[in-house]
Amino acid sequence: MNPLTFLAQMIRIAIPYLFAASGGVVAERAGIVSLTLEGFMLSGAFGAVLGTNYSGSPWIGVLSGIFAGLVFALIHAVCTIRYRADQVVVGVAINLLAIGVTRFFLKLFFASSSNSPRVPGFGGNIKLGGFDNPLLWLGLIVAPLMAFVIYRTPFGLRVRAAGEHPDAAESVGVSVARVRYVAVAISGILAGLGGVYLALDQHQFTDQMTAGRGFIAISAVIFGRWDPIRAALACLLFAAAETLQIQLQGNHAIASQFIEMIPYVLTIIALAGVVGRAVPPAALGKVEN
Amino acid sequence: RNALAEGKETSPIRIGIVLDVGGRGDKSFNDGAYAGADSAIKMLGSNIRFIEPGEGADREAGLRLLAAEGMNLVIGVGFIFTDDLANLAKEYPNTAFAGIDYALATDANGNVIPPPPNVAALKFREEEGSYLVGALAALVGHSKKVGFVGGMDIPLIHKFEAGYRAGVKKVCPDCQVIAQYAGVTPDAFKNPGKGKELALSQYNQGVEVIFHAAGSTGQGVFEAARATNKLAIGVDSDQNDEAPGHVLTSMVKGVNTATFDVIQRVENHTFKGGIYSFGLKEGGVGYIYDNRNKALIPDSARARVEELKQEIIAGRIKVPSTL
Amino acid sequence: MTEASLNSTGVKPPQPTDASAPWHERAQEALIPPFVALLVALICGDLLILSYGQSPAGVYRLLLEGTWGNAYGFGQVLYKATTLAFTGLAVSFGLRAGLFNIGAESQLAAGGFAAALMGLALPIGAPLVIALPLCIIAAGCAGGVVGAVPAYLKTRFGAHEVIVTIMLNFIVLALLNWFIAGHLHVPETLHTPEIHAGVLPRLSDISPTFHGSAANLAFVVADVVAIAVWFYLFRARGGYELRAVGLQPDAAEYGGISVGRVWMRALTFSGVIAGIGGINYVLGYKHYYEDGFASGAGFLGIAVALVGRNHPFGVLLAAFFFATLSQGGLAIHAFVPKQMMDVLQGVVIIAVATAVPEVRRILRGARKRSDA
Amino acid sequence: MNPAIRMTGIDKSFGAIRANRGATLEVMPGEIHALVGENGAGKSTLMRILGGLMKPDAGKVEVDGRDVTDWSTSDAIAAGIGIVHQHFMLVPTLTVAENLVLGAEPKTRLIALDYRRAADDVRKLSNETGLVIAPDRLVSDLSVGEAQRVEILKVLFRGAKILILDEPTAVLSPPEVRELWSVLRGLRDKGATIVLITHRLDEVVELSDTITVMRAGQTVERIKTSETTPTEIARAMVGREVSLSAGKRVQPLARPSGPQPNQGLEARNLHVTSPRGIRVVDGVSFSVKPGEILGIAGVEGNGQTELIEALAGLRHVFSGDILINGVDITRRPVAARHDAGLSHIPEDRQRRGLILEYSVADNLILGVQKYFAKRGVIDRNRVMENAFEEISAFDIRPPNPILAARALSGGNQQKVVIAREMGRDFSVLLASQPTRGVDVGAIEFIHQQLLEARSKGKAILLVSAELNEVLALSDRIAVMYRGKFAVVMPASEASEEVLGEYMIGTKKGNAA
Ligand SMILES: Nc1ncnc2c1ncn2[C@@H]1O[C@H](COP(=O)(O)OP(=O)(O)OP(=O)(O)O)[C@@H](O)[C@H]1O
Ligand SMILES: Nc1ncnc2c1ncn2[C@@H]1O[C@H](COP(=O)(O)OP(=O)(O)OP(=O)(O)O)[C@@H](O)[C@H]1O
Ligand SMILES: [Mg+2]
Ligand SMILES: [Mg+2]
Repeated sequence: MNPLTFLAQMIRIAIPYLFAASGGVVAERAGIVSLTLEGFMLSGAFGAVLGTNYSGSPWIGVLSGIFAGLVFALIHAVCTIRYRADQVVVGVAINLLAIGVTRFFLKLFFASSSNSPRVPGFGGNIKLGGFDNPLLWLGLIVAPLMAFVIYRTPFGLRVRAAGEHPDAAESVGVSVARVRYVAVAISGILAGLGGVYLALDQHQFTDQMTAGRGFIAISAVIFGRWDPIRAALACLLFAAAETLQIQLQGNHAIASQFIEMIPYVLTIIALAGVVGRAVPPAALGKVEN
Repeated sequence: RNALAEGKETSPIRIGIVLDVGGRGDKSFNDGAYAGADSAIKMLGSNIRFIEPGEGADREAGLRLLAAEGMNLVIGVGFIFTDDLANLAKEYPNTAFAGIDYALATDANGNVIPPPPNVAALKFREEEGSYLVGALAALVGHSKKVGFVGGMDIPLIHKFEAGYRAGVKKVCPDCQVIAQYAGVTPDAFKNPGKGKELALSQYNQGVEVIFHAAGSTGQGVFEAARATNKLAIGVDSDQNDEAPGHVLTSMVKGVNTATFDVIQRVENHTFKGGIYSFGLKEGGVGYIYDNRNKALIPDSARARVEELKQEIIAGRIKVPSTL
Repeated sequence: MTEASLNSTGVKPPQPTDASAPWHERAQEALIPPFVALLVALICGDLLILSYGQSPAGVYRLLLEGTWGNAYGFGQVLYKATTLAFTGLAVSFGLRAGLFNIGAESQLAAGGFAAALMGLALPIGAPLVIALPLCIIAAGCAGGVVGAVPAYLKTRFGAHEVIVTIMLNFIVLALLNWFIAGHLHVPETLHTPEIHAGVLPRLSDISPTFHGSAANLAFVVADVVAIAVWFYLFRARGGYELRAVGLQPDAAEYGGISVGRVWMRALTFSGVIAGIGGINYVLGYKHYYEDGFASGAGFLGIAVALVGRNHPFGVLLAAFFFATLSQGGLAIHAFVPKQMMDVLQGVVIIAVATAVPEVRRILRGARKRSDA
Repeated sequence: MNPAIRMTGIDKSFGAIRANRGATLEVMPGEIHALVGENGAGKSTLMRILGGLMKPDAGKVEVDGRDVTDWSTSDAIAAGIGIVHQHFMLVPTLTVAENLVLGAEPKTRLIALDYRRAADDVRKLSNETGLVIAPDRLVSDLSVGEAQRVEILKVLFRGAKILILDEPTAVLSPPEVRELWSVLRGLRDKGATIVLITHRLDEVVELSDTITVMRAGQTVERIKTSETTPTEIARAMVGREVSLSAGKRVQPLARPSGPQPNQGLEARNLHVTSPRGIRVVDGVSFSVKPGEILGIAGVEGNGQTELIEALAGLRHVFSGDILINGVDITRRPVAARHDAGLSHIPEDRQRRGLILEYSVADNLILGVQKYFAKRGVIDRNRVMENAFEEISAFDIRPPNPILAARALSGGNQQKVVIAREMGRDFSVLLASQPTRGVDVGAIEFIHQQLLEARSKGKAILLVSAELNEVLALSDRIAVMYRGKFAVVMPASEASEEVLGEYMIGTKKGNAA
């Protein structure tokens, strides 16, 4: 098949991962476990559709989607930072909550258990392979952007310090808590945007439409050893595997189940081999009592 | 909800329906069953109670709740209810049960085992409807390529693919059918993003019409049809509204009529257990042809498909239900 | 680099109340925090119910009637609690060693599948005394294998068990689906044929009042497992070493305990426990393996383990609580949409995860002040 | 003129550990003020409070006459207070420059971090102070000495006028020490006020103008350096002759008849490398015979910790052999070493020696649990019996076996460890800082125990930062300096002065 269309499809598939993973990197670099990305994405997707539906403008949708992601991120932040609750458990709950809340409001606002009505979105001229969608371009630059933030800005420096040696950060007057709040907020906004892209690309919200993409994203973060660029490459790799999977299908040579596994098996192999020893931020997930 | 609201006297007969987890508003067979029940309420003043289980383990619980309340008829919507219905039917021999898509087991030498006497197995021969839309897809498209997007890769969906393929081959032996599935977990019915990419890649390969049997993953197929200005075929109910002008037709499944039908039988005491198979003959399955989509369908194609329909009804064409 | 320093998951099991404090302090720390958490959850529930224009009191009454109110509802709760108890015990067992097993769902599924295969392999009508142990062993092994993978990858390569178990969920479920959809399913369905042997008696076979509920003797197995886990953790040498690793890997290493081996043991047995859970559905309820029967049980297990404060008996109670919540959803769904229960579940977990440690801190703080 | 720092009546507790109990400190501007006291005396805590890292439970803190009690870290930094912490406060994954500017980052016109300027600042400060360090190196690649420099540059970069250095020289080599001294003098002459926490009397005398002595969380003395002598300071610090003589009194106890060959502990040309590949133990050979105590003295960070961990099996041995009673256990796991007769009192009881959440009874079987289990099941009764025996034998208070170890005082925690390690049957004992943070009575008791074990024919390797302890207990004394034994001599020939010379590397002998 045409390599260009392959590339285009790969990128379209990668965009939600890129948004979520970039957010995940920031949060985890600051020391907060990001099992929550799935939930942030889902809420972002619903927020986008809600906003677009009632305003008629996808841009309002983008904002409301970001807002939705942010709200869930702040819940997570308050529980884990202010109340020092276990990050993984709260993370799991956030994901459940996101599913529940979106269903609840889907029923409330759109009287449906499956999907919202159709809403306006961006672009849509297939000649351009979906590249007339501003969010797609944003998705392409978000990882380099986060790389800049983490490695080239004072805030990024503080994020890295907070995740590696919080006491050292505190000892020079850096408020680790504040840094982490902001980092989690960023992860909520970005993961939310991932959901926004999904929803507006579909022009509607459907129940659980993120379908596990948040977990792929968090794997990409680890796969990429908590580095925005490497994580982005991991996202592209997963997307490539998925595109390949789409292309390989149909010829019933291999059972689709096995093709489905490709990204996950890849991750595990990578974890064991390539990045096995890669050490996460030293203070990741630590709850000091 | 009782019929008094609609200003009719309520029938003394009480009916309970347990929808599947998807629940109301799934724009698929749950809504179909609901629609059928709704018209029964309006036209027959039926007294119907609905239950939407929150999770799989609650399906049986829902049925049981209704049976225990002494409902005259209890309907389970979805093949997944099969075993629960069979068991309950034995426990409540005086209650009438009906199962939509009731799965029939076969004994050692391949003969179907009939359901308990007080169970009506409402079956649909989706393959027949799929056959017709397959033929239509092949006739309308000019690229000798037609597409199929399934949800979860399971036999139930293979049934659609099988009929579809047969229909295509019938009218266009050298046509190629590209069939793909969105996944292998229940997520696969809820992943429009995947559905869209699958459809796009098919349209890219020159496919002009795609038939989906993929729940809300199908929403993505319609999006792709809009984006590429190609055609898609809906499933279960008339999905024309999902992408007006891009929905060639829909392979409709008369869940509503079947539901209404069985309710009516109970209302006028003519209910009998057994297998009720709804195909083209019974008008239980079919394809949409109305002034919303007739512009997309050339009369020649329409004529050919009607021909095939008659032949199937007459039994001259046997439509396969497995790959 | 010592094995201990490899433990990259910052997560530590919640600190047990020290065995030393006087009984009333321990009672306080055991009871007050969960109580407060439930209060918080209740308030959130009220708001949700009110937002739907219903009276909380009425809804809660219905919820209780539908669950504890009658033998049937109770049986249903019992049935749901059993599966959750298994996954909860599995997760807590890992947590005691400082490891997070997020793979309980796939381990549960694998266990159920293996139990079904064994039940099918056995001759029709094989006596339960033989069939049951065989099925349980099969289930345990299957779960154990799934659990051993992340264990090995962690000890051998230091791979992060949280990610590996998440990935394994996808892989194992896909594999099982391949077996079912592709091979050993009954036509038109997604389940295996009924097992020939190993069927567990239902509660209703013993006391008709439970008539119709799915509750079966698997809950006895769950209790036995809970007791076994308790005994292992708090009476056996292995448990002594396992908890030591979970609390202070460095000290454990100093004490001549091989941290790596303990990790291996902890995650593998965590998988075994989850795997055995499969019998509740397969041997006790449907008598066949059905695709997707385990969905959600794994993640809920984490919540159950936490609410149960990683104590086997606490886990049993927590499982019961979450089961009541879920069964209650059915009882009240005529008044509030079932979607509300999904929300409530998340709220409860967050409330517990947050309020429990916080309240405990407050309690301890208060005590310290009163000492000074 | 009023003091630069005045702290009065400072109380600070951690759980039940009272680190400060009404401590006071008064430092004049432009002086170097030495703050001395034993381990656990509360020096660091006092300084953390001054630096705003902790809030005192009670008491008043004034800086330049201004009441600043309960101020925050950033307030303290703004007010020109800079702390060089005992345990480095550097982010290992960041470069020197990044660590330097953390919290006070220079920005470019854009929001970006001006890294070049940060690097320049490092060079500039290096030139001013003579503390040379390459800005772009990762802190994780620095030696302790270099890291120390970064810490000092860090506080200077923040324009600190009041410098607090917590045991800055404990980890430095003599040249590094001298360099630091001159740097500090230079800073004082430029008008800086310096508080120097140290365990080294030579340093105190050499450097300080005034001395404050702390003991058990309280301030016990404030002296002008010119008006005192090392011995006086030492007495003020320790406040007890008792424990010094304790050892000698027991010595005459019967020594075992003629120790058999290759019994006891032997190390042959032992090499241990740090994770960063630095040779922390660099070719050490020695043997400890049954009935002998070999004491190892030395400045912290000269490889004692690593040596002990290597012997105990907690650290990978790069090359060389370790033998216990002639059995080579160089590559054997910890458990196997236990079986071979090794017993180990670890340096860090809170991290290694105890499982704080476990009860005293359970802690008393850590490492020997297998002897308390029948067919995998632990025999609760025997565990309890054992607990009661040890508790009474070692006078552990409170005498309650189900009390969590966390709830015990430092000294009693240490007693638990010692009871366990000396309660089991062993032939070789590694005793690392056995009396750190322990009260007078307990110290004496622990010394008794060690000497009795020796007279029962155990081979004991003793590592202690406290010279008088080493002198009091050892038969032979080795001084460890930069990973090597600088000298091994009979205790009879040793004295604080002699050992001191070897410890700071001014005198080099051949480790015979
Ligand atoms: N964060 C803490 N939590 C619990 N206890 C602490 C903490 N910090 C210090 N302590 C305890 O407070 C006491 C005083 O500690 P501090 O570090 O001030 O002593 P120090 O004089 O600095 O000793 P050293 O000379 O060994 O540094 C010790 O018993 C120590 O164990
Ligand atoms: N968390 C706690 N809970 C209950 N009792 C405690 C706790 N911490 C300490 N204690 C008790 O309080 C008493 C004082 O403790 P503290 O650590 O101040 O003793 P100390 O003065 O340091 O003695 P030592 O010199 O032996 O360390 C001890 O007997 C100890 O058993
Ligand atoms: Mg100190
Ligand atoms: Mg103490």
